[in-house]
Amino acid sequence: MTRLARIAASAPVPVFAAIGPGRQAETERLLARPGLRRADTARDAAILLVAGDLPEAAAPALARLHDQLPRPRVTLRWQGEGADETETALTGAWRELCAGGPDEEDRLPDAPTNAWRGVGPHGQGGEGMMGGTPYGRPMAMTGADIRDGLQLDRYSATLGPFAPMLPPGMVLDLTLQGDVICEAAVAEPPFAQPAEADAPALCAARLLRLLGLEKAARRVIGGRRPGALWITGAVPPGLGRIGGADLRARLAAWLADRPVTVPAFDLPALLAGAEWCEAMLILASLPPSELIRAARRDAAA
Amino acid sequence: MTDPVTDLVLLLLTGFAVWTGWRVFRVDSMVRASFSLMLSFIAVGAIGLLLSAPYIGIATVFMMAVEMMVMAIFMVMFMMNPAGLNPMMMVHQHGVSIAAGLAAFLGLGAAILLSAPPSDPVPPQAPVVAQLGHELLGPSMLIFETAGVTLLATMVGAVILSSRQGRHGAADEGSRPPGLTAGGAPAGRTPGEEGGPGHHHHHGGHG
Amino acid sequence: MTGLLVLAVLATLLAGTCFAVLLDRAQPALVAEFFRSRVETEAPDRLNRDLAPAWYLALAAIGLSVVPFAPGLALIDSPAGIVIWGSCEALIVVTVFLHGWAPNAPFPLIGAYRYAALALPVMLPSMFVLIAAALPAQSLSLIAIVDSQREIWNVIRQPLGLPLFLVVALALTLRGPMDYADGADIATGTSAEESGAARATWYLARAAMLVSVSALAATVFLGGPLGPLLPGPVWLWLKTAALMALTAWLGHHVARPPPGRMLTLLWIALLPLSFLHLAISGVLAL
Amino acid sequence: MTLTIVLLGAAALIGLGLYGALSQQSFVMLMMGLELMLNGALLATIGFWSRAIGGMPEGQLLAIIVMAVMAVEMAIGFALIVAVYRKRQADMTESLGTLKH
Repeated sequence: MTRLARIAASAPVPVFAAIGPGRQAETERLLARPGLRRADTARDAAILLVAGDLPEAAAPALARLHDQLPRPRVTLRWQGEGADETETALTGAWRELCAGGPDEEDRLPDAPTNAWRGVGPHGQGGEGMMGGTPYGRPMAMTGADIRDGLQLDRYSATLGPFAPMLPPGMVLDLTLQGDVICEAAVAEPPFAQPAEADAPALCAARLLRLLGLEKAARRVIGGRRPGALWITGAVPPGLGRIGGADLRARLAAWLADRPVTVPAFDLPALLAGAEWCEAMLILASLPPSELIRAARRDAAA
Repeated sequence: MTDPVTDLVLLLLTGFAVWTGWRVFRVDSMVRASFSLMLSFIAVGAIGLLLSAPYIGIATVFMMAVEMMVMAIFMVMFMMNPAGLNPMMMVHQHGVSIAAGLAAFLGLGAAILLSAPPSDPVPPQAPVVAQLGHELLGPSMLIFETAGVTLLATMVGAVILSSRQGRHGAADEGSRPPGLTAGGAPAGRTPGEEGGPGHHHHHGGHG
Repeated sequence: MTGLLVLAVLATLLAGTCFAVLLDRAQPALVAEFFRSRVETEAPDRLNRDLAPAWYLALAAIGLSVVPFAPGLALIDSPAGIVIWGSCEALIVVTVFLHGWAPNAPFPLIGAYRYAALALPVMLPSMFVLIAAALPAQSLSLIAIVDSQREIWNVIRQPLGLPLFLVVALALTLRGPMDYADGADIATGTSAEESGAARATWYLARAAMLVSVSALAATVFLGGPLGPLLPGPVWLWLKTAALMALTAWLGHHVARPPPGRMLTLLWIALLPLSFLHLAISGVLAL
Repeated sequence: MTLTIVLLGAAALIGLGLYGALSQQSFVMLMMGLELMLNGALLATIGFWSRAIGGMPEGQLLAIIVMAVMAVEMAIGFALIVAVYRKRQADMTESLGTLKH
């Protein structure tokens, strides 16, 4: 083990978590430990932590996610063990990786998932340079703009179930103009989570991460003050208002360690028209239990 | 003032400016087009530096970096093929344009080569930036202020033109002037006669 | 002399970058990055993807080379030094946009767009603040600006200047409240598809940019190399290090509002504020 | 010699810009052509100022004015593009048969 490799091994372990049903709270608490680092993108992670038993439907997504981790990479499954053993396992795996330990091959062939199916003068699909679904991806087409009527291209994409900024298991069908969400539909509701996922500290930490306060999030999960400036002030007043309380109020309540309950709400309506960052804040500002209930209603409908 | 090294560097920079200017109309990616235009401007700015016009040269780089950034954003907004993933050639009256461009170049070139411009270089160590400042706020203040007012008018005009709120209603619904008589037909042409919103996406075929 | 200055600029950039990495406590993670491979995206703009970090670094170096290391002694001794820095700022926006554009993926592009939309309004206060600092010196040259602070530093003479410029510094180094290019809500935005050495280089370039922004702020507001006893360069390094620490602290401890809110703040609050600042400084400089 | 190089470069830029402005169908590309012509004008101005008129400050003033013209052209040009696109969803010169509604 070279000196550089030893330095690298001393770095906080970069983990990307694929969180399964019922494991959100534990995983979030685990990854808030000082020795570990929760990567915001799979590209930034070395270890894929699969927490709990994922449903069969999520297997292809998990394989894709696995291949998104840069090599060398390793997958760890976290079933029933305690957090401490898991942390030791993660650290050990990271040490091995840095020492040039075992690497994992791609699980999927590095090829488009869909056929090219191109028409038009250059085979990109559709009419002229517009439209078509090359490689099964719909080309951006202009559509009505919900803000000021400038009909620019709309980008449709399906996000989830392991997107780092979404609740675990949630799959959204999104239509974007720039970073504004024109339409949002729930394709898959989030995985069921125990009531512990609604713990104020965890909910506050999710929002703090989105506000760019990684360290504050760790502190809050550790039961300390966030120790950051302008937290509630950064949130636009009136954003994500459900019933009486808006996002700011919910965040303030969580920071004061008070649980939050929200009346029934219509998730797509809440997201439509929101700018991306605001939409993600709104999602994170809903207690998982309530969010899952609402998402299930939408997915069923 | 005509030391060969300066001339060589000048030659290279000028060539670079022209080449990047040519690339603008040759690359498929619109973003690359905008930024190769920016490179052309930067080369001109460097020439300015070389020709002892520091402020003008650097200001060119500054302004053009910002302008081309905006240009690139509009490119991605409006072009159907911003990434240049497909080859793209969207031109009309191509022959005429080439002829006109060549004619302009040859005409100007001939004028340059046939005429003998006076040779009166900037004296070295001349405080050109200070001179410019005194000129702007001295004899030419009126011109300078006029430019400033023009820019202000431009800002106002740009906002008015690009905002949705037209004079007689939302622009994209075709703002209609009121009737000449009370409750009469709107003045002016009725929308949709020609070039109305039937023209969705001419992009087809411009490949 | 020029060779010495080139050496000084490069050494400062190198040492400062290491200091910035220490400030972020990122050194082991950075080393680890270099052990990791790069993942290709589909149909990327390879040229720009590979060049973006290099341009960022180059701009940091150019920006630093207009800073005088001792009174009357700068590598690029231009009568329009501040405008050179301004062009660097403008080109940084282009570089970050290209970094997000190149991978041909949605999140990086959103990050690039956001950054362009946020950074252009940040450019205006930056220019006003720097011009305000140039007024008492009656020159755009940073050397003259340093000399103009012999009696009293600009940070006291123009109290609004440094706070406003710190916002600019956060935006130019993609940190904390102004990190709209690489935010967590878009999976680290323009870097979302980067891994391994490419990701590490991008981070290093940001660290280097922190050095030259802080050095410029130290020159324009804290008198740069001016100071008793110690030689000029040492004073410059001390002030730069202090400002780096301050910027890094702000980056780690101030929340980042959604882009819409920040845009409103920039246009409604910061821009008029910098106008006011410029007007007051102009009157005082008369 | 120096001046000749610069002026020939300027002429080439103006020719290129004219070609672009006449040939491009997309508004944005068309504006790039215009910018390129102005670029040539700027280059020629700098060249003349530096080598032919002994650095009279008016020369630099003219360069500044050229830049202001560029800014105005960009701003108004893009505003017009947005206005047209609003009404016609058109970013092609061909789509404009009329300037009325």
